[in-house]
Amino acid sequence: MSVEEYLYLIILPILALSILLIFVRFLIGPSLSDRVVALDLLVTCGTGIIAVYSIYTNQSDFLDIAMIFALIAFLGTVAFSYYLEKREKNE
Amino acid sequence: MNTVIFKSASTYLLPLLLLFSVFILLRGHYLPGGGFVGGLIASIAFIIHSAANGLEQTRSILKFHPGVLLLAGLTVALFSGISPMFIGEPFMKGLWFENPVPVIGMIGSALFFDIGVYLVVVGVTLTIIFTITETI
Amino acid sequence: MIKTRFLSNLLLAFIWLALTGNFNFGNFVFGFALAFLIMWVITVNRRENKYFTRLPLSIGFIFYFIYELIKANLQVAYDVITPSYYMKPGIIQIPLEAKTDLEITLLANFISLTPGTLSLDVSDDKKVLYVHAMYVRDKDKFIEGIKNGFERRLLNILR
Amino acid sequence: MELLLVFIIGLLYGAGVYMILRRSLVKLIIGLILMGNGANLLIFLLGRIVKGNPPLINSDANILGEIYADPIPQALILTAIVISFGLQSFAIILVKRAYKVVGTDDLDEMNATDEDL
Amino acid sequence: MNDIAIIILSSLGTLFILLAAIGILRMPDLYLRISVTTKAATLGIGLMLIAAAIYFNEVAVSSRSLAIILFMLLTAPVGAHMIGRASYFTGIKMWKGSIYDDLKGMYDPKTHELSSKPPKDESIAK
Amino acid sequence: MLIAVLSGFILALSLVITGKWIKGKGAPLVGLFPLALFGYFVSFFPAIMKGESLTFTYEWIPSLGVNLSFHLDGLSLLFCLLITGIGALVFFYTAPYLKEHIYLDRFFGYLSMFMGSMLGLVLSDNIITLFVFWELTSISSFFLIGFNNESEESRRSAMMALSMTGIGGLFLLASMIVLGTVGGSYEISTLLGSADMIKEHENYLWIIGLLFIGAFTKSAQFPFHFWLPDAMKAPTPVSTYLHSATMVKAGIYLLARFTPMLGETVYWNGTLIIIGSITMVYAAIHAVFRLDLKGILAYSTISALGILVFLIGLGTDQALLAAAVFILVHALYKATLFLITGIIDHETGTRDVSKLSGLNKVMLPVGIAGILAAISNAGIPPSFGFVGKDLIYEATLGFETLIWVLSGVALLTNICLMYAGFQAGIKPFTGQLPKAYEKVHLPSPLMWVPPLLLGSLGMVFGLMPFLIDKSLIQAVVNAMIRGGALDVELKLWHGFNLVLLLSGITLAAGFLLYYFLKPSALLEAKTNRWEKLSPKSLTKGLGGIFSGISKLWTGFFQNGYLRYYLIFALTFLTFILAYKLFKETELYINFNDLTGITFYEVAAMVIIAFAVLFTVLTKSRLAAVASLGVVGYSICLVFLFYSAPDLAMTQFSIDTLTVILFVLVIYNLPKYLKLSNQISRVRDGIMSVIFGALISILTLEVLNEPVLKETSQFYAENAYTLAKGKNVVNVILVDFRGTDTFVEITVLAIAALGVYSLLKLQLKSTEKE
Amino acid sequence: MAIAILLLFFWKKKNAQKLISVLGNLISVGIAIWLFYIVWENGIYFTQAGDWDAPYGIPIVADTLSAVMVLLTGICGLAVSVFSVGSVRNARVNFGYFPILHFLLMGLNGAFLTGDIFNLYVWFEVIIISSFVLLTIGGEKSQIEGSIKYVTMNLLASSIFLTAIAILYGLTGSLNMADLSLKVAALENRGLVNVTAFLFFVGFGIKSAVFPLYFWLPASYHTPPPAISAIFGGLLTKVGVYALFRIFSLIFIPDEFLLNLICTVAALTIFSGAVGALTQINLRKIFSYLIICHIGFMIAGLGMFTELAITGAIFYMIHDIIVKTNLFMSAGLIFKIKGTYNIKKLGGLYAAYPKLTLLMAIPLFSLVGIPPLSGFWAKIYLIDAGFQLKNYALVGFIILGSFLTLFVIAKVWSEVFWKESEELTAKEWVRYFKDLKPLKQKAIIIPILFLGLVSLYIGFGAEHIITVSSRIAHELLHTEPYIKTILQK
Ligand code: NA
Ligand code: NA
Repeated sequence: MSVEEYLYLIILPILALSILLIFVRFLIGPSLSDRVVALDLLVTCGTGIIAVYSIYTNQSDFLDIAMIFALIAFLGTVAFSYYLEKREKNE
Repeated sequence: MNTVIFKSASTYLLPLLLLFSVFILLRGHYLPGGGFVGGLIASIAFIIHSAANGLEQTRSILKFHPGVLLLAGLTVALFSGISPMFIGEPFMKGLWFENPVPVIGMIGSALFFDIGVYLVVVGVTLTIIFTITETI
Repeated sequence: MIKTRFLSNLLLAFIWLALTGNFNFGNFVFGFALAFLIMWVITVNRRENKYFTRLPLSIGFIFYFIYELIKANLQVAYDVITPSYYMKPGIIQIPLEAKTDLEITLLANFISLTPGTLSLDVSDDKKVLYVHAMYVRDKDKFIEGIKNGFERRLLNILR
Repeated sequence: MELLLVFIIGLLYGAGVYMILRRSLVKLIIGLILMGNGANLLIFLLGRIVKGNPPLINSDANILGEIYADPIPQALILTAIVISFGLQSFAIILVKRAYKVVGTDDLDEMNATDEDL
Repeated sequence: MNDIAIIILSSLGTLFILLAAIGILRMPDLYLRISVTTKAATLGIGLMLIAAAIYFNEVAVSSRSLAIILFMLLTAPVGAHMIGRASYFTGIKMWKGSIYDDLKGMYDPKTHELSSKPPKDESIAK
Repeated sequence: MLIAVLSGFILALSLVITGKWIKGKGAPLVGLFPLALFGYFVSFFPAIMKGESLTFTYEWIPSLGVNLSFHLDGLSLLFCLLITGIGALVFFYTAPYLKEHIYLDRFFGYLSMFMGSMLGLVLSDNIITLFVFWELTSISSFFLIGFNNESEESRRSAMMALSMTGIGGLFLLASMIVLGTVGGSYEISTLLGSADMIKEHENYLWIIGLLFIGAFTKSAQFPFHFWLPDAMKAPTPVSTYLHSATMVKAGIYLLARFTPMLGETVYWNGTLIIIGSITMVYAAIHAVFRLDLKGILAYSTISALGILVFLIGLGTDQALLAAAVFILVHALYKATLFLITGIIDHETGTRDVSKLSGLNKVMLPVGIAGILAAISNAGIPPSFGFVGKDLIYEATLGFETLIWVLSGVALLTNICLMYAGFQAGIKPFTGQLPKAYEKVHLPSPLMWVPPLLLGSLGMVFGLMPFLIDKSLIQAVVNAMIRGGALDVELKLWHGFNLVLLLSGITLAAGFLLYYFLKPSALLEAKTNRWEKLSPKSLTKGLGGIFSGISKLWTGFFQNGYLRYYLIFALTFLTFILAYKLFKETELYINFNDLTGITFYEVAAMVIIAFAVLFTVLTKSRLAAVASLGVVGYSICLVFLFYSAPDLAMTQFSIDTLTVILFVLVIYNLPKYLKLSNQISRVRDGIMSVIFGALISILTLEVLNEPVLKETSQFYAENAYTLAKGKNVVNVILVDFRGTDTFVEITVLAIAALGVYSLLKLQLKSTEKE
Repeated sequence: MAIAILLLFFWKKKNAQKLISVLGNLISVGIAIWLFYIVWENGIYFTQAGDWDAPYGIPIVADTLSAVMVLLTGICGLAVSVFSVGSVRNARVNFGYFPILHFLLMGLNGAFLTGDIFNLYVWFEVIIISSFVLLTIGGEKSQIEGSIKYVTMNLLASSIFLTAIAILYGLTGSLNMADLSLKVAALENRGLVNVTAFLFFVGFGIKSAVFPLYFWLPASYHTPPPAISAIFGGLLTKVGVYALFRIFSLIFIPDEFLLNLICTVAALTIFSGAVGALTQINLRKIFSYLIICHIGFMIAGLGMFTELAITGAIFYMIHDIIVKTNLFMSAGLIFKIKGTYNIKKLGGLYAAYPKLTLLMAIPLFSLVGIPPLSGFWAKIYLIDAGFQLKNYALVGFIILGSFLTLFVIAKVWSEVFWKESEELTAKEWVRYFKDLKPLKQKAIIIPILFLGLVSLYIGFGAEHIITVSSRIAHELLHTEPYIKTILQK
C-alpha cells in the first residue's frame, strides 16, 4: 500500500467522518457558541483534509489554501465573539 | 474588545498577515493567489487589528482613509489597462518588460493590474467594515 | 530602539524567505524592503520586543510544551473515548507574575494550547488569569503547577 | 459524483428560492447568497469537473498537461464571487439602514412605495 | 522511511482530529468542548502538515507548513479564549459536575471590566 | 400649398410670441389671416371648375413612403373653403366674444393650429399624412374644448372628446397602415388605381372596419356620438367651428374621400346606411327634447352627420350629390345657429330655450340671421336647405331597395330637425320679451355680422344655385364618384312629384310639432332617463368596469409584497421551464461520463446539504449565518477537490468576510419572528422543490451533451507563451479577460462608495428632496 | 470611467465635481458621435481588448445598434448631468452622486459595446450596483423600500442570467457572442437550446420589466431624486431590451413557442403598464407604469421578429429613451415648482408657467405619439408588422396601449396643468424652483429643452431615424457580417 493509497483509503475517510461528527455538533448546538466552536473546528478539520489532499494529489500548492484557512478561520470566531459580547452589552 | 490576549495577538498577526497578503498577490500569476485573495487577506489583517484595538488605532496605523487606497487602486488598474493605448495598442493589451525580475518573475502591465486589484479590494473591504463599525 | 526595529525587520525578511522558499540574496533584499515597508505602515509607538534572545531556553520550553501537550492529550483522549467522565472541571483564578502583554498573552496561549485547560480571560488590572480546567483535583496544586511549569519557564525566556 | 453536485445545485437553488420568499430581509439576502452559490457551482460543474489537476502550468513546462481543469469557469466564478460580494455587502448594509429607518426587517412593513400617496 | 514517517504522522494527526470530533460531540458543556477541541485539532493538523512537509521534501513546502503551524498556534488559543469569554458573558452554564467557578461575579455587568478581586466575598467553591 | 397648410401652425407659434399685442388691439386683425387663405383657395375655382385637380408633393419620410403630398380637387376645395371661410368669420367673432379673456392669444393659437390641421387633413393625398393631421385636429380640439381649463366640467369633456377621437384615430391609423400595405402605397391617388384589388383583398374588412371606427368617432356617429354634446362646454366659437362646420365633418370627408376606393360593396354601403340612419333618427329625436340651445344644436348636428353618412352609404350618384350639397347647407345654417346661440348666451347669460323669447326686439340682426338659418334648416323654399332636402328625398326614392323605409327614416329625421332648428333659430326671437332681458343690447358687429352673412348665404345659394353647382358641387361629387363625370345642375324647383310631397309632409309636420310641443324640463328629464341605456352610460359603465379591472389587476399584481412579486416571476419561470424541459428534451443519465464517488466527497456534500437545510430552517439569524458559512466553506472544499485552488481561496476569504459583515450588522436586529404561516411555507416549499428539481434536471441534461473546449485549449497552450503566466486562471483574470476583472473591481468600488454614503449620509430634514 | 475616477479625486469639492461631470458628459457625447459616424460610414467597428483574437479575448464591438445606444446614453447622460447640477442636493453630491452616475453611464456603455456574454453580465452588475447605490443614496424610507424590491428582482435576474450563461458555456465552451452564434446554431439538442433561450428571456425580461416580471419597477422608480429617476426611466430598462434584441438575434433564433410567448408577454405588458398608469395618482408612478407599457411595444416588435417589426421596435426605443428621460426630469421640475408629485394636489401650472408648460408638453405629447411627434412613427411599423403576421390581438393591444397612454397623458395634462391651482403648504425640505439661483434654474430647464428638441428632431426628422432603425433591424436579422468581422473569418 503506497502512501497515497493509505491516505486515500484510511486517512481521508476518517477525516471525513470527523468532519461529519463535528457537523452534528454544529447542527445540534444548542447555543450559538457551540456552533461557533464547531464551525472553527470544521475549518480546522478542513485544513487537515487539504493537507492530506495535497499529498494525495501531489499538489503542494493546495497547502496555500490550508494556510489561508489557518489564518483567517479564527476571524469568524472573533466576529461571533464580538457579536455575543456586544449583544450582551446592549441588552 | 477589551482583552489583552487578543490585543497583543493581533499586534503580531497584522504584519504577518500583511506580509502573507503581498506574497499571495505577487505569486498570483504563477500559482494560486493574486490580487483578490491578497487584498482580502490584507484587509482581514486590518479588520482583526481593529476588532482588537479599536478603529481609531487601526486608522492611525493605516494613515489614510481606505477610500484613498480604493482610488489609488482604480487608478493603477486603469492606467495599466489604458497604457497600451498610448503606444497604439488596444485596451488591456499585456505589456512586459524584457527580462524577468528576481522573486516576482516577469514584470508587466498584468502585474500592475493585479496590484491595482489588490489595492481596490483592500480599500473596498476596509471602507465597508470601517464605516459599519463607526456607525454601529 | 533602532536596534530592535532592525531586528524585527530582519525577522520579517526571513519569514518572507521562508514563505517564498526561495533563498537567495535578491529575494532577501526584496523581503527586507517589503518588511521595512510593512513596518513603516504599521508602526505606532509600542513597546518593542526581543526575539531570539534566549534561544536555548526557548528550545527547552518547546520540548516542555510538547511533552505537556502529549501528556494532556492522552488524558483527555481517555476521557473522551471512555463512556464515563473522570474530569472535575472548574474555573480557577491564577495570580499572574507575568506583567507585559506579551508575557501574559504567551502564557495564556500556551495554557490554552495544552489539552484540558483553557484561558478564559485576564482581569483588567492584569493581575489574575482565569483558567478553565478539566482536571482540578486540588485547586492549589493546580495553580502551583501552572506557575512553576509554564509561567516560570516562559518568564525565564522573556526576561 | 456529478450526480451529487447536481443534487446540491438543485438544493441550493431551491433553498435560495424558499428563502427569498420569506418575510425577513435577512433571510432574503441569505436566499440570494444561496442562489448565487448554486449558480457558481453550476458554472463549475457545467465546465466539467476534473479531480486533482488544477490549471497551473508546471514550473518546468510551458503549456498545461494533458488533463487539466477548465480554467475559464474558474475565472468566471471568481469574478462572479467577487461581484456578488460587492452586492451582498451593500445589501447587508441596506438591512442595517432599513432597520434604522423602518425599525424592522419584516418585509411586510415595507410596502409604502406600492401604495398610493 | 519517509513513507512510514508520513503514515505515522498522518495517522496520529487524524486520530487527534477524530478525538477532537468525538470530544466536541460528547463533552457535556461548552467550555469542555472548547478545551477538548482547540488543542487536539491544532496538534492533529500540525502533525499532518509535518507529514506533508516530509512528503514534498522541498524547502518551500516545509517552510509553508511551518508557517501554517505557527499561524495556528497563534490563532487557535486566541479564538478559544475569545469565544469562551464571550460565552461566559452570555451566561452559558457549566456542566453540573464542575467544581469551581472563580469567575462568578467578577465581571462588571455594565462595563465588562474584569476585576482580580471579588466585589465583596471570596469566590465560593461549588 | 405647403405654406398654406403650415401657415396655421406658424401663426399659432407667432401668436404665442406676440400674445400681449393680440390681447390688446390686434385681436380682430388675426381674422384677416384665414380670410386671406380663403381668398387663396377661391383662386383655385377656375381650375377646379374645369375638372382639373392640383397635386403638390414634398418628400418627408421617403423610406416610409410618407410624403407631404397635397391634392386639391373639388371635395378638398369645398372643405378648404368651409374651413377658411367659416374660420375667418369665427376669428372675427371671437375677438369681441372673448375680449376680456386673458388667454385670448392662446385661443387664437389653438384655433389657427386647428385650422392648419384641418386644411392638412382635407388636402393630404398621403394617408399617413392625412392621419397626422387627423390626430392634430383631435389634439387641438382637446385644447379648445378644455380652454376654460379651470372648470372641471370643461376638462372632463375635453378628455371625453379626446378619448373618443383618440381611440378612433388609432383605429384609423391601423386602417391606413393596412390599406397602405395592401395597396402598396400610401398615396390616395395611387391607391385609387388599385381599388378593385383592395376590395378583393382578405384584409378589406379590416380596412373598412377600422376606418369606420375612426370616421364614426370623429363624426359622432351612433354609438360614439355622445362626446359631441359634452364638447359643447367649449366656448361657442369652438362649437361653431369644430363641432358643426369642420372637425366633425372630417369623418364625413374621410368616408367621402374613400368612397371611390373602398365603396360599392355591401359591407361599405350596408354599414353606413344602418349606422347613418340610426344616428340620424336617434339624435334627431334627442334634439327635440333638449332645452339647452347648444344641446339642441349638438344633437341636430349629430343627426345631420348621420344623414351625411347615410347618404354616402346609399352611394348612388344622386345620394352623393345630395351629400355634397348637404355638407354645405348644413355648414351654413348650423354655423349661423351656433353663432347666434353664442350671442344669446353672451348677452343674456342663458341658453335655456324655454326661458328665451322675443329677443328680436333687442337684437334684430341676430334674429334675422336665426330665422334665415332656421328656414334653411327646415328646408323651406327658397332656401338652399330646400335644395338639399329635395336631393335627399330624391336619393332615398331613387335607391334600389327599401325605398319606403329609407324615405321614412329621412322624413322622420327631417321633421325633428326642423323642429330643433326652429327652437334654436326662431323661438328665442319671437314672442314676448322677458323683462330680465330688456336691457340686453346688440353686441359688436364683429359678432352679429358673421351669422347674418352665413344665414344670408343659405338664401343666396338657394335662390341662385348656379353660383356653385358647376363651379364647386359638380367637382365635389365627381371626386366622390369613381371616375366620376357627373354633370350637376341644381334647381330650386323640380315640379310636382313625390319628392315635393315628402318635403311638404316634412314642413307640415314640422310646423305642427313646433306649434304643439313646447320645450319643458319635464320632457327633457324624461329623455334623460333613456340615457341610462344610452351608449354614453354604457360606455361610462364600461369605462367604470375597465377602471375597476385596472384597479383589480394592478392591485393584484402590484400588491406591495415583494414575495408575491417573486412568486409571480418564479411561477412564470418554473412553469414554462418545466413545460419546455419535459416537452422538448429527454432525460437520461450517462453513468459512463461520471467521475467516481468517494467518501470524503459524499461527506462534503452531506454537510452542504444539511447546512443548507439548517440555514433554511433555523429560527436564529446568527445560526443561519453561521450555517451559511458552513455552506461556503464546504463549497470551498468542493472547489478544492475539483482542482480550483484559486476559487477555494477566494470563496473562503469572501465567505468569512460575509459572515463578519452579517454579524456586524444584525447584532442589533430584533429576534426572528415566525412571520409566515403554515400554508405559505408549504406553498413556497413546493415551489422551491420544483424549481430546484428543474435546475437539477436541466443540469443533468447539459452534462449529457458533448464537451467543446476550444477556448480553454487556447488558454492552456498560450497562457505562458503569450501571457507569461503559469496560473492560467490568474492569467485569464488579469489578461485574457482582464476587462471583466477591471469592471468587477469597479463594482466593488461602487459598492464601497454606496456603503459609505448609505451609512454616512444622514440627510437633514431640510435636504430630503 | 475615467471621468468617474477623476471625480473621486474631487470627492470633497462639489462644484468641481459638477463641472467635471458636465464636461465629461460633453466629451462622451463627442466620442459617441464620433463612434456613430465611424460605424455608419464603415460598418462594424471593433477592438479586441488585450489584443487577443476572438473568441479568446473580450471584443468591444460597435455595430449600428450599439453605436446608437451609446449615443443615446451620451445624450441622456449629458442632460441628466446638467439637470443634476440644478436639482441634486449638495448633501448627495458630497457622497459620491456624480461619480456613481458616471459609473452607471459607463456600465450602460459597456453593456452596449461588449461582444462577450459574460462581460455583458459583468457590465450588468455595474449597472445594478450603481443604480442600487443611486437609488438608496440618502437612505429615505421609501427609497430603501423601493430599492429592496428593485435589487431583489434584479439580483434574481442576474442569477438567472448567470445560470443561462453557465448552461450556454456547458453546451458550447464559448462566451464570445459571435462565436456562440455559430456554435449554438450547430448544436443538435434544440430542446436544450430553446430552454436556455427561455432562461435568457426571463433574465433580461426582469431587467426590462415585462409582465409578469415588472413589479420592481413601479415600486422603486419614483423614490429617488428626479435626476436619478430620469436616467433610470430612460435607460435602465432599455438595457434589458437591448440585451434581448442582441441575444435573440445573434445567439438564438427564437423558436415558434418562444415567439408566441414573447408576443403574449408583450401584450400583457402593454396591458399591465397601461392599466397601472390609469390607476395611479403619483406623477412619477404614472410614468413608471408607462415605461412598462412601452417596453411592451418594443417587446412586441421582438416577438413579431420581422424586419419591419424590429425597425419599429428600435425606433420606438430610440424615441422612448429620450422622451422618458425628459418626462422624469419634467416631473422633477414640477415637483420643484409645487412640492408634490400627487396629481390630485397639483394644478395651475399652465396659468403660472405657460412657457415651461409648453416645454413640458413636448415630451408629454411625444410620448403619446401625437403625430408627427416622435412616438408616432414607430407604431406604423409595429401595426403594419402585426397585420402582416395576422397577429390581430397584438395589434389590438398596441392600439389599446396607445390609447390608454393618450388618455393617461391627457389626464395628467388636465390635472397638472389645467386644473386650478391649489394652495399647498410649503414643505421646508423642498427647495422650490423659484428660490433657486438663476444658474440652477437654467440647469434644470436647459436639459428639458435640449431633450425636447431632440425628440422633436426624432419626430420631424423621422426619415433619419427610420434609416438608422431599419439598418439596425437589417443588421440584427443578418448577422453574418457581424460574425465575420469579429471572428475575422
Ligand atoms: Na490548555
Ligand atoms: Na482540554
